[in-house]
Amino acid sequence: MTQPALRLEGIVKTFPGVRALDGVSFDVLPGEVHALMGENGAGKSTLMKVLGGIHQPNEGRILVGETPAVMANPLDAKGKGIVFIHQELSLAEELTVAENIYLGELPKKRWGFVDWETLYERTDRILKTLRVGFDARTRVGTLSIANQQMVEIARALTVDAKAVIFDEPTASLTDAEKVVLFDVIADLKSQGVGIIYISHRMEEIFKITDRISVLRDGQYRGTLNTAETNEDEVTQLMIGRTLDLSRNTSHHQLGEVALEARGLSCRGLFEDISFEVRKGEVVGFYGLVGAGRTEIAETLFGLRSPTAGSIHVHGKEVRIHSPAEAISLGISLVPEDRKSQGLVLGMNCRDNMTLPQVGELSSGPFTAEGAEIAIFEKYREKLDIRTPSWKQTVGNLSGGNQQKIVIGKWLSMNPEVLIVDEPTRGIDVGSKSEIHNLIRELASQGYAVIVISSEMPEVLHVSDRIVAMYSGRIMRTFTSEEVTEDNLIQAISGIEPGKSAEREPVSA
Amino acid sequence: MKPGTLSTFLARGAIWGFIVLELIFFSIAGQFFSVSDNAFLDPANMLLLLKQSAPIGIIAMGMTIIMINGNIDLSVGATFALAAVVLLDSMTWPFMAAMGDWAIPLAWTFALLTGAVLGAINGLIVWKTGVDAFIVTLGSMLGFRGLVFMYNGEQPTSHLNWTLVDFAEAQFLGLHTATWFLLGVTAVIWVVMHRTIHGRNAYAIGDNREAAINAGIRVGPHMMRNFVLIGFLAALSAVVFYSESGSVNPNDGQLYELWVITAVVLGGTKLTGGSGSVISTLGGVIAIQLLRKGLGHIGADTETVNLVIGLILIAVLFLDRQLNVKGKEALRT
Amino acid sequence: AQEYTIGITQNNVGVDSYQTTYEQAFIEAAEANENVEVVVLDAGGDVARQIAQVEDLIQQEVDAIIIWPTNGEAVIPAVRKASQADIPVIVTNSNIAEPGFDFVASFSGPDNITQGARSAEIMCDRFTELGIQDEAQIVQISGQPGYTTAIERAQGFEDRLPEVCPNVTLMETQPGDWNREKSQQVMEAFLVKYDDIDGVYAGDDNMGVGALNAARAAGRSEDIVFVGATNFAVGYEAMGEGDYWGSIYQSPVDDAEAALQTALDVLNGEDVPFLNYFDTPKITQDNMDEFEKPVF
Amino acid sequence: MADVSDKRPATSETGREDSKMAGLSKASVGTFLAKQGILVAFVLFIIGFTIANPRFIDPDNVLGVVRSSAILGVMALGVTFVVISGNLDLSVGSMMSFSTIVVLDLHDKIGPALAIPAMFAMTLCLGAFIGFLVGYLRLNSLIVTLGMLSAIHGLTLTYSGGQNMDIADKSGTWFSVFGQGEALGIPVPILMFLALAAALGVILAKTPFGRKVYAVGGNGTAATFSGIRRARVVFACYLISAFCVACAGLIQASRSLGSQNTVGQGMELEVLAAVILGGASLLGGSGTIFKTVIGVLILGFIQNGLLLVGLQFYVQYVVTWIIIILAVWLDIAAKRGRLWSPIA
Ligand SMILES: Nc1ncnc2c1ncn2[C@@H]1O[C@H](COP(=O)(O)OP(=O)(O)OP(=O)(O)O)[C@@H](O)[C@H]1O
Ligand SMILES: Nc1ncnc2c1ncn2[C@@H]1O[C@H](COP(=O)(O)OP(=O)(O)OP(=O)(O)O)[C@@H](O)[C@H]1O
Ligand SMILES: [Mg+2]
Ligand SMILES: [Mg+2]
Repeated sequence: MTQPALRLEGIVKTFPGVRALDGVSFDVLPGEVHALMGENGAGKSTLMKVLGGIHQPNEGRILVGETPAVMANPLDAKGKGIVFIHQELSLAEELTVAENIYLGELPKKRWGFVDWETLYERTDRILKTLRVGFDARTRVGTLSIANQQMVEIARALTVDAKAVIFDEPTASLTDAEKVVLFDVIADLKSQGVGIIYISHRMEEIFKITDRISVLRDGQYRGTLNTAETNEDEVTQLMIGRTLDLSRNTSHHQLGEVALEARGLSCRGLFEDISFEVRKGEVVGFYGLVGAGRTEIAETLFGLRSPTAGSIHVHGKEVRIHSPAEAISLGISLVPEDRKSQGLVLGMNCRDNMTLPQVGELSSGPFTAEGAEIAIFEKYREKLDIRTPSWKQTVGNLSGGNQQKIVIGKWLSMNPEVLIVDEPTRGIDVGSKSEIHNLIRELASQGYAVIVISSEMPEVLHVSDRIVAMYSGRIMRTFTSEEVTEDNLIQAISGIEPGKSAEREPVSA
Repeated sequence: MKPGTLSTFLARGAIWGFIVLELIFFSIAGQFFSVSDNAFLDPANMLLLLKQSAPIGIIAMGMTIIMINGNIDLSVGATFALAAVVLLDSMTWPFMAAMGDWAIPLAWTFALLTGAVLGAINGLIVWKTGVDAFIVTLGSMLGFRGLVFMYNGEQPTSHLNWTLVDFAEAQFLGLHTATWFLLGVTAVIWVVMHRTIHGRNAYAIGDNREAAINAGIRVGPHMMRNFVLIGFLAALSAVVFYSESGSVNPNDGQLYELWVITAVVLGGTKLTGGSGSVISTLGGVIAIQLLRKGLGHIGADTETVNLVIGLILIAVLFLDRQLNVKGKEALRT
Repeated sequence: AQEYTIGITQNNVGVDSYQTTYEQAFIEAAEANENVEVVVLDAGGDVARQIAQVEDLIQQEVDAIIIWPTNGEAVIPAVRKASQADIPVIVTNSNIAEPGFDFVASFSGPDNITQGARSAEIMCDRFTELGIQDEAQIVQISGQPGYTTAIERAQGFEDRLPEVCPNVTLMETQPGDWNREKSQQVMEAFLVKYDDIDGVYAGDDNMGVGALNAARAAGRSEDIVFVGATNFAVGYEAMGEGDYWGSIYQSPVDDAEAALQTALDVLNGEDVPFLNYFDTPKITQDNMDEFEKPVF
Repeated sequence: MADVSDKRPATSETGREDSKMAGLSKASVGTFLAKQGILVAFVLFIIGFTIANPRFIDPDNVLGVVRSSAILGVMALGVTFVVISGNLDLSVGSMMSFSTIVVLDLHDKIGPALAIPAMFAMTLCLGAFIGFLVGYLRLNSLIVTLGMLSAIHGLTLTYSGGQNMDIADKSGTWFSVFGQGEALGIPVPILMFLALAAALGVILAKTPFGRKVYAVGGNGTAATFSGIRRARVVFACYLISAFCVACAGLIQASRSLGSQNTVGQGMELEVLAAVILGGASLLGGSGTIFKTVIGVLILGFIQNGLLLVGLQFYVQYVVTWIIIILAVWLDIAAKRGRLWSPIA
């Protein structure tokens, strides 16, 4: 048997009140793609942070090759050939792509000057293999989240790595970019690099990995050979049961139109958007990143002013100037970016969850803490949020659990119209299906739901109707009977049946 | 031109536009209100303007880096004073006095070292204790001031050396010594910020400190170097200024930190760190000095000067933001 | 007569009402004289700003410059520049240091050292009256640290006191920053610390009254002799009420008018003495009727 | 979710319980330290000063310190709101001078009963102006309030003509009650400070508005996304700050029944130091009224203690520096559970 590239032995890591890792051991072989799976909060990111020198383990040791290694800080880890692509974007927005990719190791000339030529040249070479549409001099802040993720990924290619850790790299990538990423991984693999790949997406796991290790509640649950196992077995190991993932077939009684957009436009972002959502209906918005779906949601939520068109709630035309007004009209939005838009990271779980209704809940002039805790506990159970208590600071939760807090926050508002933008980004399979069920259940209770997602299975699974968008315009609206994967892909790529392939895009 | 370049230019250029406005206003108002026959825009007056900008300006260059780093330094005024005390006092030490004019470069060195050491103290505390720079330097603003007083009680420290004064008052190619220092420091810091690894890391740390740590940048020593730099520059400012004036009151330099910070922010540097430019800072410094000079030129009284300077600061900020907002699609958050 | 433009740069207007009244009196005096136009500048206590203002005045080619130095030595090179540009410089209120005398036409103002000495005498006389001149213990509240006026008054007081009342002990000195509130806090601490305080010398009446307020609150104002300097309206009133013993009468109006007159005399080529002190007499409860209540 | 596979041997279960119990006391001491590090620091200073000079804890002295801290303290309460909402207020010093001068001037003109509300109205207008600029126009609060520091000073000078302001009839006015009065043997300024602290503490900790202040300071964007009207919250914080400043001005004016234009000058940084010393983060989103009160008291007692020890004022500066840094350091070291910063 070959010498492992990396080996972890009995790693224990505790945080105040949390035993995040409880004696985890596993190894990664050179030239292997090793999947790390587990529910939200199972300890995957923590384990990787231990490997990357960000956290120090309380017990256990790490071996790189044969030698035990202490990673006192990220620099150490890097020096030992371990590259870490973070789950949460870790970029400096004001700097260029090139500077970000080589952050911490910009090529040097004499006297500490930056060797810009080498920097740009190397970066452009890397970007070429990644087939992205931006260049080395672009400022990272101007890139979409997907492209920023690609910048993160590009970091894997800068050094002579022994092992590369990808922590949910595909959470905000579209299919085309995923293909590129998988090529990159294949390439690294062929160079004998050991790869740890964390994801909640089964299809990816089965497509690219060689072995799968499973964590649960901070404990190591075992390793499976990908070729010899199946989704059910992995799921069973992760969450103790199997899941039924299929297309939506159920239909509810549809009620009156809850929300309607007529010819809604926002210059440069989207144009002439008309659709309606009825009570009891789930409408999915599907499209590529940059298709303008988020902007539509933001407009409906009063965060942008439309330049033309109108919004109607229960048949009445409304002008929405702020989220506060949108909320009072019964509209809720689960935003795209939980860190910057969804959560006050320094606040505790309860306060985050009840933030939009803290005023309504109050008894007399005071906050009703008891009622708030009750709401939190209800959604903690419903969404299976893993946290020691409501007092935990949200910033200390795992990424997936943070997302669940955001969802709980808006569900608890009992909205008439619920808009969810990428609701299951970073959510584990078990909870994902819980959330899907919840969305269906809400619809059955008469809520109108808009689901924006870049995951085709998700859209197909939850939607009654699907709106396909391309470049700021609605291409076509499908009922769940009409839709197939093929015609959906066609629609979001700008190909209309019977018409020429390209329509003029809205934004430059 | 790439999209956005124009708006960036406008945004960055706001301070220069404001300077032009000030010049126009004071030239015209000067016709009516000034008792002097000399025009405000007189070249000699403009050269004086640059020279008078130097004490604040040199420190502001250091503050720009500190603020790009996401830190702040409130102790610069006290550092300025202490360096001046060392500069002037050291020349009276017996062995220095014996050296004649050769004591001058040595005295300068002592003063600059003092500044660097004080900066290092701040930097070290920020680095090792993890206490926010605002608090650390708020404390040392007091502490360093205490050291100034300890040195010579409440008495001013003086040493008038005419060689030194003549050097400081000299003009080369029309520019005063102080102006040369100001422009030189600006150029050097510009190069550091845009061309060196240290400078680029400064932006990265201010922008996203966690990302910088994750990327293996040693944030602590980096910040410490910047504190040494600003201490050095505060001392340099003292060296330039007190070479000419030859005496320092123990409470000199008070409120300098606020003026310096104002200049830096007027120049568009974000208080949260991550972005900023030394050239714009120079603009901010000049804008403030111009305002003071212009108000003096048209004979505004103390009340008016206070009122106007305060409101103008706010107006510039407003203007700057209006220009900036147009560049972005407005998301109402 | 000839038309003159005179520039003045003051130390720090607005920091106390003495300087403000000075500024107003100066402007009024200039307006009353149709031959003068004035440029009035305020250095805000900042030497750098003051030097810049002198440079600006030189640049504006005024006929004479009046300077109230923020630092008696630091402004010397700036003053030299003015004299090199053939602009006469008149120093007002507090003098510049000796090496600068060559570049200055005249000084006009109060003599702060004498003032301090006189305050010491007032204090000593009162103690003698009360018969405690051999055991009295006093504290001092000085002005803003580092300001010439503050330093000179303290120096005058501390030098003179042992000469007239050798057995009076000065227990402690703390700065009150020319600030009534600060001085009140300092006095509060003194009152806790010392059970027996017989006298307080304050660098000006503003601080003196702050100290008096503290003593009143502690019910100890009766036992303490308060002596200040620069008689302010509040000090005058407190004297009238019998709580405050004495001070030094110094009028900013006299100060300002003297400065302007000196400047005009210099410009008119008249012979002016180099040191132009105006008189600052002692004022106590005994003779206060001879003085008008200060306007500031 | 059903979970059958998760079985652990009973022994290990109890073993873990035991170790938890053993760790509890130690852990809870740790949590206490982490939460109240600043309080611990405070107690340490008190002990230190008392040893140096036993008069330090003389009740009269303690009352005196608290009374003279009350003015600073009242201002710090308001600034706490502003800082938690993620902004700064450097204008409180000159605003306090303004209120003091105005109320003293109006006292003789329209009588105290009208002067007080008039002064509050004028001060609140200034606060509203700042709140409008920072909240609604979203201008940078540091520069806005720095500008206002200067502008309000100019305004005060214009108002007073630069003259000291004194009440004509000092013994015959009930106005002195706010600064010099006593109730139940406790000076009124202290009572006002405590009452305001209690009221504002409850508002901050127990009302929806308080929660919103934390949210806006913690993450303004997320707060907006949650339907919080951010501008309104920030505006309200500046109003609260101005209200506190007006109260401070009232105490100040009443304490000495006369004042100079610069009475509050330089207090802005002291106030900020007190707030920060109390553990509020300049980035916003954290801090409490209780801790600010502790911060205020620490500053007050340091100053007083050093005076009692009889140090030169400049030695006091140096010692204050050291104490401030030690206090904050202790506080955050307790929070992060290690003395030295983890920054490489
Ligand atoms: N700094 C911290 N302080 C306290 N608890 C923490 C901290 N970081 C992580 N945790 C806790 O450790 C546990 C493991 O978190 P981790 O981020 O490793 O989960 P994960 O497996 O990556 O989950 P996800 O799939 O949601 O990303 C969680 O319960 C989390 O709340
Ligand atoms: N090609 C691009 N280059 C730079 N920025 C882009 C590009 N495309 C989109 N963006 C920006 O990225 C952000 C995300 O895109 P947007 O929200 O419009 O897409 P979307 O349809 O909501 O897709 P998704 O929800 O998958 O992100 C927006 O702020 C947009 O301005
Ligand atoms: Mg994770
Ligand atoms: Mg989107």
